[in-house]
Amino acid sequence: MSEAKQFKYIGQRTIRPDGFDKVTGRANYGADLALPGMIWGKILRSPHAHAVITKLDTSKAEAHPDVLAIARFEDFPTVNAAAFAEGRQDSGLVDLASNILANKKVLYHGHALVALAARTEAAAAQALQLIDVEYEVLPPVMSIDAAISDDAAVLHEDMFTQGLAETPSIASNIASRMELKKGDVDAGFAQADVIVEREFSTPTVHQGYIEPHATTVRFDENGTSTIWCPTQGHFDVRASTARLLGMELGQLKVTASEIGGGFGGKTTVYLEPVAMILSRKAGRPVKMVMTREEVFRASGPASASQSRIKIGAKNDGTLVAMQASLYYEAGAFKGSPMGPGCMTVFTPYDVENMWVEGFDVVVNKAKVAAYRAPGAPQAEFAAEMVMNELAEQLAIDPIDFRLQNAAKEGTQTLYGPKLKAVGLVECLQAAKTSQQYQTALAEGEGRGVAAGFWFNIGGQSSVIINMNPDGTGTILEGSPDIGGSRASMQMMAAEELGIPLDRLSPIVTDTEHVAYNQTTGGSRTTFATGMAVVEACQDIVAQLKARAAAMWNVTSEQVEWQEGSAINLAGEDKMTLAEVCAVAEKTGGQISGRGNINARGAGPSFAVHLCDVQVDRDTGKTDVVRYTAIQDAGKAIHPGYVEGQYQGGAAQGIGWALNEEYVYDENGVMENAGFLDYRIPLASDLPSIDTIIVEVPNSFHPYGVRGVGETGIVPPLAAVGSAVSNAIGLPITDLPCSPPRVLKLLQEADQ
Amino acid sequence: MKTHVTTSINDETVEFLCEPQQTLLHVLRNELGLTGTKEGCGSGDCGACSVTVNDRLVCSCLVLAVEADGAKIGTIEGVANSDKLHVIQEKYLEHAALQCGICTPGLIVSTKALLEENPNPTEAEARYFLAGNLCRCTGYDKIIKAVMDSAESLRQGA
Amino acid sequence: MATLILNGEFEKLAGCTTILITSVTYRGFIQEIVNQVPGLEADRLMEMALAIDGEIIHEPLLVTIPENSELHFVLKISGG
Amino acid sequence: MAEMIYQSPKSIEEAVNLLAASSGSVNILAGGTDLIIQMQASIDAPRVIIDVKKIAEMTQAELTDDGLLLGPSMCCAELTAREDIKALFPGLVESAYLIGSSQVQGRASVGGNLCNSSPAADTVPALIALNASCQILGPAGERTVKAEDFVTGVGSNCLAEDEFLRCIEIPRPAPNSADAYLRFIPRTEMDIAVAGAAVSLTVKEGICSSARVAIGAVAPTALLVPEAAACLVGTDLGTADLNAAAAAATAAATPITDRRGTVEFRKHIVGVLTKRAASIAFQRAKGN
Repeated sequence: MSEAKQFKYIGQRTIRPDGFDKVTGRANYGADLALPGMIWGKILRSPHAHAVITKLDTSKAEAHPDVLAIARFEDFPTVNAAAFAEGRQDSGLVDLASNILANKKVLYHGHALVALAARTEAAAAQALQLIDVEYEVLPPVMSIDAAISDDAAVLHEDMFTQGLAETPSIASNIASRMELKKGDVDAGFAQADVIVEREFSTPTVHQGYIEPHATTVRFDENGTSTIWCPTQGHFDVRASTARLLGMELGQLKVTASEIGGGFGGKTTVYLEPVAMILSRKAGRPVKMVMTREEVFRASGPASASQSRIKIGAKNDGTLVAMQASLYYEAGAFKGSPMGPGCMTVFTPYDVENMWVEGFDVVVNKAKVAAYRAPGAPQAEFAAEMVMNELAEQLAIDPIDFRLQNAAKEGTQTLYGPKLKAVGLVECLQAAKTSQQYQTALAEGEGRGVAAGFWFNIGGQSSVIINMNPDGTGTILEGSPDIGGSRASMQMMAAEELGIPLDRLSPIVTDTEHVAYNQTTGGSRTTFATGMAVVEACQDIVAQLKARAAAMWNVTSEQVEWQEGSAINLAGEDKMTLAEVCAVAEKTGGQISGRGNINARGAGPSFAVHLCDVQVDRDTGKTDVVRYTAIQDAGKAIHPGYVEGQYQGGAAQGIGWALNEEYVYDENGVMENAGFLDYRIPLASDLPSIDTIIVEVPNSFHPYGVRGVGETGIVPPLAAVGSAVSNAIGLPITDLPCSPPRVLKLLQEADQ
Repeated sequence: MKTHVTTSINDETVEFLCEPQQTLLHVLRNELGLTGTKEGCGSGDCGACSVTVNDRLVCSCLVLAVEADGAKIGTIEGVANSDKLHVIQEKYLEHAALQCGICTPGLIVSTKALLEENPNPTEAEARYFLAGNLCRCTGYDKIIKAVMDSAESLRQGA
Repeated sequence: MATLILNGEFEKLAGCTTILITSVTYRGFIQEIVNQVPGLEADRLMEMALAIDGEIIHEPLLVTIPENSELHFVLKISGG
Repeated sequence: MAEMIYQSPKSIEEAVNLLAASSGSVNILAGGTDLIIQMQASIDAPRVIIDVKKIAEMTQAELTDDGLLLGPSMCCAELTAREDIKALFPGLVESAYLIGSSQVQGRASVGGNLCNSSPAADTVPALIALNASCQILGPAGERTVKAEDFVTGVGSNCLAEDEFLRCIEIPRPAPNSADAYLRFIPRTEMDIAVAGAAVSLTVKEGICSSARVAIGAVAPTALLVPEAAACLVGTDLGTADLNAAAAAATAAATPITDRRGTVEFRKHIVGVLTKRAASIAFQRAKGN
């Protein structure tokens, strides 16, 4: 297993294979492709948060000399209103279609209504003004409280709460309810010496990837239609587009461009199917690029949440009961990450009695999309804030308190299985001995500690490795690389084959050159696609041995593969990989390896973050002065990019905790749809974020890898929130801890 | 009416026609095919479109293309000397200072401008100078390490 | 013999927290549950991932269920 | 889209004539950091753009015995690099340094900041505190307007359609004088001021002998607040004096609630900033 073995490349800080193109500006991203004869598509969006479309007349726009095509909801052949009415369509597909081109009703400000394509970008923008729309404006439902109140306007007349003992007969804005329990919480709380119960809220936030959504498509009547776009999953872009347009998968090729950040936000479609309709009608390639404002208003932000947490402990620090009610905003269509929220909220703790309920609530905001460990940050923020308050009341060090109750191998999780070997205890111990935790706080500073959990997933990955006669090889993978995963694929393959890194080129290929790959998400790529790469390499090694055996006229069993060479156990002979490839022609043709898997055994990962802040009591402004992110990687293939995931998750979490939030006016219009007023952290806002990589191997992976991409965004909300609370000596319950909110707390406390 | 513009881009004379309201970013990307300069916001808030105009760092989304007439433009495509990377580019790679890479061209152009103006910046000076270059992937730590390391190498005449 | 542990909604529908399973195939396993607990529908069960002794399997159709193993239905996770 | 014409005069005279000749929608282009965003946003862009950056005087700054003659279109990056100007007017240079990013400072100018006439403009309170005046040129000739009278409302100023800002004059401060500007933003950079305060004062034998206080982003225009200055003059800026000045600034503020801050928050913050800016200016004037 990885502990024992000495590696040549695994664990080294190699130069990423795609690096040269990225530092020279040669790498091509979503908006960088232009096709001959290309025209420009633009979208008309709703000026209302909630309204019925009473008139939609595009005739004037169609008459514009430069306009070549118009697209609206009715243009989705497989999802037309009639089928919708007869309920023949699965609601997921209808919701997807209705989100990218509104069907009868607009459900959020910025909701796409109709698209058109014109000869120039300017003409397209101009022609949008010619579209005549009339609305019957309805009251916007902008919060969970408003959505679940009895007199709330209902977004979907056909939505009846799922997950109740019996499904209600009256439509509501609550899409579903979920409940998980183990033991008996009431009995648990009865044993408690101390109980803390509080309500929390978190705002709507955005992933904030720097590259706006963009696509260039070409519909081909007789051949293969093509889509170029930045996505975390081009196979799923193909599937969605094909279903919405009634195409066969084989008629559609999707190429994943380089992707300028995703974080979960580029796991669905907004532009691609619409552009395909326009291209089909116009008979020309169509390019569409969202403005930054469109990205904020009409892509998929992360759920706002409200929660109530109750935790009980004995005086000796033993937790006896944990209870949570979690409400998540789904946006305009059902499907918030309420489920994972319920499943993760208390997972860091080994406690007998737990009870959790969750609600998926629709509101007049953009339909949410995944955002790094979707659902977990909101829930674990609330739980960890209460944990720290309990530690304070019990006068126990917050790390010791967590160590005393930490989940470990064999812990029965609330969501089902018992945990295998996990690294929470190791992370807590590393936190305790970290330089930051040993550093005394200065006057006016506060410190916060928080733990975090995320599952990580496996799933389908397909890899082909083609060897060349000179012993070089090409790794064809289908997992879009959002953080440097090509480097880890190259390293794992070089390790398996025993040849130098630069002999292998990893390529994220289009949907035609490898079989289906699940979307890059759930921290699955280095784990699952890495396993597929290892399998493909083992396939190649078997062939290499057979070819060498053929040359030596011995059986494969008499050949061993050592450090990139075939060794003849029957004699002294040795052939390098290059030498075997050179004679492939003589020994049965060229050599390719294949690894098509559905990976199981993803390793859950835990993280612990430490945050020190300084709060200006006159203005309520918080500065993060020290920060340490500690997380179990299982095995870090490329430590530099593993640290990068920890630091990036921490930075996004700090933004979520301090300044990021969607600000809406009374009509449900987002007022800060730009990077000027949606304030993501700047270089000058952050200290250097220290990292500690803990390695408790995942026994299901050949190198012990766990996913590392998502867990790092889970602890920061409570680490920062608790640090601010500690600095001002007041409880924090609502994010973000923006200056006006913190100042208000201080002023109220003074009175 | 289109205007004829003669300018210098990465020390090569370039001529183009543009509408007076077109931005330099638009012309670089859509007319001249220099797509290394990225667009993240179109309002000067993200720095992905950073270029130099007469050796001064600017956002090309906030410059009219017609203003380039007679000026000297520097873009990411001009930072490396053909296939020989600039020290700053090498340091970004060594320090794993990029993940998705969309902000990287702008950051490298800005880092170059910083170090030409201030060869020995403190970490705080570097962080403030680069505050206009948003990166959502890295948390900036490795970027700043790459910048400080680049400064060091350049001072030693690397 | 393996043990299926039910939670949340399934527990409510079944009215019990554990079901003993004798079959070794996934298909047989599902059939066995439906036979024992009419409240649980095969389609609903087969939408879920299956955890066998802590290993979460999203597509369990072809698994063999080990003797004395502990089984849980788990919501399929996608992630960001 | 309306046909647009771009002009780049090489001399003041040429600019005056072009401006007089082009009736209707015309804009002076300085740094363009506000104008170009507005142009991209609006379907009906201005018909004539007059770029004044190619006129030498417009982008130069000269220190004379009387003070500073600042070319309105000199970019902030160039201004903040001028140690001689920084030594005399540290607060003004601070305010220019706070405008946007390094990239924006490579384009944005003090004159552009004035003429864009945003209530939150950072350099305007600094100019007012320094008793600056604006030389305005038009077909009718030249006139001079005090900085505090230049901006007349949100996005509006005293320039006639055929006039433009030709020069900003800042009188040389008396000995033992200094200024300071502070603004509040949620992050460390890049944001628009939620509130701002500039203080310019002179010290004689450890006592503040004269002062000007100006506040920004808390009213339709930046305000000169004599009441706040009065609290400082004749004092050594003790806690009580500073609190009085803060209270006067808070009282003078008539802000709005928007996505950047509430009325209550802005009124409180402008007081805090006034206090802090006054202390900094005082220390500077005393030479420590």
